[in-house]
Amino acid sequence: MIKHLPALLIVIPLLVAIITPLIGRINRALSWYTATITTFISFVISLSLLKTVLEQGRISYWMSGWEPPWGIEYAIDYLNIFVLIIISFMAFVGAIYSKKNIDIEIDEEKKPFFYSVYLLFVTGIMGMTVTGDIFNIYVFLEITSLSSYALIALGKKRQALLAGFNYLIMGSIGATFFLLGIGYLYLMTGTLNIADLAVRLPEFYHTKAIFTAFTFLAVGLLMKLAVFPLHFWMPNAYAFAPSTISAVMAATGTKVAAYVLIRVMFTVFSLEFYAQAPFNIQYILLVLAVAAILAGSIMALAQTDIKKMLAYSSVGQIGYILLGITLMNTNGMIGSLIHLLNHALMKGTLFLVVGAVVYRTGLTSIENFRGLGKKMPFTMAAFTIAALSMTGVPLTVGFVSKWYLSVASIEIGMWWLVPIILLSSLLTAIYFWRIIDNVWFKPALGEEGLEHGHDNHRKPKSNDAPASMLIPTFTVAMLCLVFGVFAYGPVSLAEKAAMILLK
Amino acid sequence: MIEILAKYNYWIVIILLCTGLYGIMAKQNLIKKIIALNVFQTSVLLFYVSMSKIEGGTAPILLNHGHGVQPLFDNPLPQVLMLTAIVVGISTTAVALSIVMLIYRQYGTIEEDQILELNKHND
Amino acid sequence: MIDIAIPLFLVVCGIAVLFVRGLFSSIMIFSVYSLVMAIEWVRLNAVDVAITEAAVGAGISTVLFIIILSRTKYVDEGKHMNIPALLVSVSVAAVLLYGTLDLPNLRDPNIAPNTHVTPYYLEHSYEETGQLNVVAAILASYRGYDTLGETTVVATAGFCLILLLRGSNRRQGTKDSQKRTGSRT
Amino acid sequence: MNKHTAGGVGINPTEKSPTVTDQDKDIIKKTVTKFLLPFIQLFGLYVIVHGELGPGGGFQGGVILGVSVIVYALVFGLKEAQQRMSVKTKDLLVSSGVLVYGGIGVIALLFGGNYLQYNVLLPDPKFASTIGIMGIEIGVGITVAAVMITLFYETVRVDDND
Amino acid sequence: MEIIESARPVYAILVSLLAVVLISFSGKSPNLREMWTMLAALLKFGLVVSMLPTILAGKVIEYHVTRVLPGLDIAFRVDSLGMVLALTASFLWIITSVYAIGYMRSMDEHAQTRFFMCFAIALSSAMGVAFSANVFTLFVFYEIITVTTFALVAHEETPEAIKGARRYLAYLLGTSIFFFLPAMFLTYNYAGTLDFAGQGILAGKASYTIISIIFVLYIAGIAKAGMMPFHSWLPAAMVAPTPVSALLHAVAVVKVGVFTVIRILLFVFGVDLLSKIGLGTYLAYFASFTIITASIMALRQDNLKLRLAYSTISQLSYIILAVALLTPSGITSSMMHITIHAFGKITLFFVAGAIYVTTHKKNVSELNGIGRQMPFTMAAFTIGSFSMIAVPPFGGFISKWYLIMGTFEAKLIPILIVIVVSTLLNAAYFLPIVYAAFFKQPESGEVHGIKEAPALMVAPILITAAGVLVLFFASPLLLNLVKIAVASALGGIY
Repeated sequence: MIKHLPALLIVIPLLVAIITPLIGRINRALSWYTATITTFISFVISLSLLKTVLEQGRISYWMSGWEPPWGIEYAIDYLNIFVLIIISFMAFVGAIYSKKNIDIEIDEEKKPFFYSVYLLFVTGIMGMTVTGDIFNIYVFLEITSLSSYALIALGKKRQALLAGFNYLIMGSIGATFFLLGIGYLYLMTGTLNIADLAVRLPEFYHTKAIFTAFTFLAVGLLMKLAVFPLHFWMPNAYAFAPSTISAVMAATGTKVAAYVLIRVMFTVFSLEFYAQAPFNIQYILLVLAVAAILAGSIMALAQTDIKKMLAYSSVGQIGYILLGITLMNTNGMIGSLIHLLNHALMKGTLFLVVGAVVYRTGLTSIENFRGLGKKMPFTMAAFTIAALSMTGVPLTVGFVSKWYLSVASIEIGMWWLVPIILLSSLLTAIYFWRIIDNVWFKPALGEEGLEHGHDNHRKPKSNDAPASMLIPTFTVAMLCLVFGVFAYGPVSLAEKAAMILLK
Repeated sequence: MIEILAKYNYWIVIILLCTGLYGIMAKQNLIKKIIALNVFQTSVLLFYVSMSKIEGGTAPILLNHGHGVQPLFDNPLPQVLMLTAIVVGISTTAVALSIVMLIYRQYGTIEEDQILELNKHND
Repeated sequence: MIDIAIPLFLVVCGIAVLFVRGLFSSIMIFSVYSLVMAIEWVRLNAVDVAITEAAVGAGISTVLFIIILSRTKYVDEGKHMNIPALLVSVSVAAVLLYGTLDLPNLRDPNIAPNTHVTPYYLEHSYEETGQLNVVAAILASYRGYDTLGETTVVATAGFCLILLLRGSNRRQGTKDSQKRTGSRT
Repeated sequence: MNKHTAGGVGINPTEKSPTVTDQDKDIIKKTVTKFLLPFIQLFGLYVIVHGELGPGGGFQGGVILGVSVIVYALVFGLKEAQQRMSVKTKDLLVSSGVLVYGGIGVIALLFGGNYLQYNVLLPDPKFASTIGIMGIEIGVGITVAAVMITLFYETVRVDDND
Repeated sequence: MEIIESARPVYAILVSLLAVVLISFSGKSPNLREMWTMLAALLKFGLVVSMLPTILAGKVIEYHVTRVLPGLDIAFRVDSLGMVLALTASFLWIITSVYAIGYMRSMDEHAQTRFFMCFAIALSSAMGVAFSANVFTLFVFYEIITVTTFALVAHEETPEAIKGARRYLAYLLGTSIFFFLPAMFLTYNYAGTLDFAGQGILAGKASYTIISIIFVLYIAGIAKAGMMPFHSWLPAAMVAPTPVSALLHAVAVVKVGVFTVIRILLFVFGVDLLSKIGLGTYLAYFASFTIITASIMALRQDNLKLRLAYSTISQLSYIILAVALLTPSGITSSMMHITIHAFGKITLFFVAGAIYVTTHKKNVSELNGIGRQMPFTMAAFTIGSFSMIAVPPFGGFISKWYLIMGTFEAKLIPILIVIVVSTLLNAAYFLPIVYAAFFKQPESGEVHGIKEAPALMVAPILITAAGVLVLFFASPLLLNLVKIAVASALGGIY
């Protein structure tokens, strides 16, 4: 069975997702256990695959037993195992966390279907990650997208509906562009297998058709990735979705989109393509990345709702990921990959914390965070750690990625990127500091006579989130520190991935 | 004739695609947006299906398999891909429409500008 | 000639769908559009796809649209040009046209899709899968995994519908007249 | 809630108090439907399994099967339809279709093949493939039909709450 | 130079972190909580002192904790320079803790648990800075100090406290992110390492222009050293409770700042390199400007703590000026002044706090005749001021003596004038306070007779004041330690 782990990785959550509503019919509470155990199994399988990849290199699994390029291949190398570990872990964390969170955000009788769709979402993102066939990416992308549209629209406030709808529109446009790009590639090369494409594509690099193909693939993915200025679906989607979903989507959804972008840019296409392209693609993407970094940070500053602020901050962070990709050198790629990990951990933590706050107070305005340090000390400690990591403080994982990005910028002579990275770090520090300030150094709203939306009977005593929320949140926050101090592990894996990609 | 047909469907695809795209962005009515999205998606389907056709080819069904010379077959692969894509399209439409229904239920309208207006009031 | 006329009619329908006044006529024209699309695909020998499109586009979608339409109220919108949207569409068109310039000719038996990968299917599908319809062979076997994904997409859509629509918390009482701002429960 | 804004087209899922002539029409409608439905369904099944030879397959057949139930619901009313095909059964079918598909893949694993590798299922690979493909087409058909019904049940059902 | 592998510096850092945990769990029982603080302070001092013989024997203690990235290590290295700071900080933590307990209890302050926790973390980090083996480790601890002391500055949670704390944070974090971090980054980029080395690591690795840029970035980035124009966080931080001000202005923050400057100048750039480019001279003049300007501004302050704050700014620049001379005496002076100024200034702040606790007076103009009411306290104040002015036989004289020798060695006569002028200014803003306290009549209605602050506060004041005296007479002990550092910085010439 070890040989079949790549297939089982996807098939197990898929089939469990399908039967979850049936399990839920026996007992609704069972669906949570099902989802948690399944995501845990996926995580364990990912770890086992990591071991195999480290020992043997690239894994290739032939679906239906057909040899690629005729059949669909599952190809796992350093790059996607890296992403896979992140997303399967975060999906697992999200599943544990959802137990209490869902109690207040989803109707009781819908729980089995919620977990079913949640598992389908997880299946989709993992499927996109491990597949070696570009059309198969599209199929799993749609599984992911469909489930995420519904999950977002589930949010309690009615704005969630429009947010879900807009995401659906943007997601569909993005996916269709991606499909169009695949069509161009197929028309020129006749194959859909990524490895085969990589072999057959170089002779067409100079053609206008391939350039167009690249454009549509890239634009489609940039939409999914919510790169500025294609980000506008994201803030509302993250702001109004149920907290678990905001956290899991922020931690995994954009990561996978970034992964596919890297895969397309450096495996399907190669560095040679960018040298031959009629436009300077690197420059264009670089401008986008820098704009995203700055705009995201500035817009985050202007927000009064924490979830929106985090969403805009994601726009900026995605800019970093894109920046690393765009620099097209090893250190940049390492920076980008580490930032994937980093952003998954810290943004995951932050959204999980917000979910816990919503669970306790029901509010998401930044004002509402006043005095929470006394009420929810551990949750807020996790928040503070993640915020520090966002800022890029040394010994957090946020520092590692920014360090690599800076090194890479200098390496290719773009020293001016360093001040930009710094400026955005500073802005990040400012908008997080507002909250940390509220959390630790200001009395709670009710105690100041401002009664706005505050339950007076709630004592300012320690009333931290329930353990099923607190433990996952705190664990992820701690990982921000662990990987900040022992960055060597992920960095060496990312380095191997980068070496292969940029060969 | 063949010279025209060689590129003709590309142009049709482009026109349809851009009409759809314009509709998605410009229309305020959510249902119209979805219809436009469908036009947009089907244009890509047309693109794929167009490339499956070969001049003088027949549908890829091996009726006289093993009996003498095989006829020239059209390319089945794009057709297969598009079967999947159509299904994806209708699934998306179904989810989209159900969200629209809920939106109507909550806001009493399916015009985007009015919804945004209501959101502003209620925030 | 008909190969030129049908796509042209398609374009006419496509544009009319969006610019005709009234949603119902729009949906009807969309139904026609789907049918014409199916006919075009029959012309292109893609019978499976055509049947599916006819069932989906002209059938299910139309019914769905009408169901939804009957549940909602349509306010006729003014016809004003949306310039940014137009610019975006035109620029997308420009990129596409640019890319089309050196795309291989359609209907050419020697282009890459017809010389790589596909010949293998045409030659081996019967021996390897026992299927005479190569489309079915690819669909269910060579790319069977995609089809599993496709089925999952359908099931996902089903679950999403249930998740969104089923349940007691979305009753009439929660319209915008409702006092509690933005909260649905 | 005005159901007839869209040019008078509306689905009538719920029974209205029919006049006498309406009832006569209803009887004709119902009889014809009752007579036709088995054929439609048979045709649906045929399309599902005969994809091997001509156009057609699980998806198209599934749509036809689904439509047959929808037609039944249109003619006899939602409640009647849900007695024949209950929501629970339908939910079960949505799941079971994919389960059949995925299950065949898993069985292939147990037989020592790769996932979804049908030709290991039986000694004769060609026949095994045919059986496997038929199996998955049935799976697709079940799910598609069930989701079609879901589409109808759920969109119309919500309206009942008004 | 003999290197000894030992985790003792790590223990010295960890001991107060452990105390943080214990403090956080014993918030309900103040006595237990403060026992942990005292225990940690004593233990830490003991650990530091236990390393002293090794260092005095000319050896170095090293400990490598972990490698974050290639080139970025968390590693510790105890040498004589670090020892100077560590000894000063850990000793004064004991004293400050006693004082803080007295102060916080008399003022009945809120959130005392948080206060003592942050205090302990700040001290841990100060040790971390002192024992850092490379720029990265130093930077990390430097930042931790900023963040934890923010909580201390904002302690009162009044609007003005928050405002002051914000400015404090903005200056310190802003400069370190914008200048220090890029400087470190460039250093790594050109030198390929961040480990401190006796002769610097940048020599020959980059052009003079780039080295100058890095130099400017470092100097601008270390705002904790209080150089103008990034000095105004210091007066802003005066909203903090007095023990914090004492800690900030004598031990943890500002001394870490100047220590970092010395560390970077001597062990990243190296004396030779700086002399070759002539950057030291520029820095010396720049520091002179701060010395004079800050002294003049101090003259104009009526608020006692603010006056002390500007005095601090001026005194810190003495240290920078001294090291910028790049001569043996100059460097000696700078290192000694770290300790000497620490004792002097902490005394003065303690006094300011004691006056506030007893009489609730904050301003210089209200202090007429206070010497009669609080004779011990004001005697200590006098000692502290004299040390600031550099009157023998107080510690301040020693460091200024070496400074003057340093200017002769460097042949920078204008600097000498600066020193003279600033000494006069020092006298001008300290002596009137002493005069008023002892010789002016208190305003009518004032309490007569002796009414000192609580013993827990007076005792520390007397101890530090005595320390100022001791430092003069026992200066050879300190000198021995400093000599080793100077020798390693100058390659054994001294």
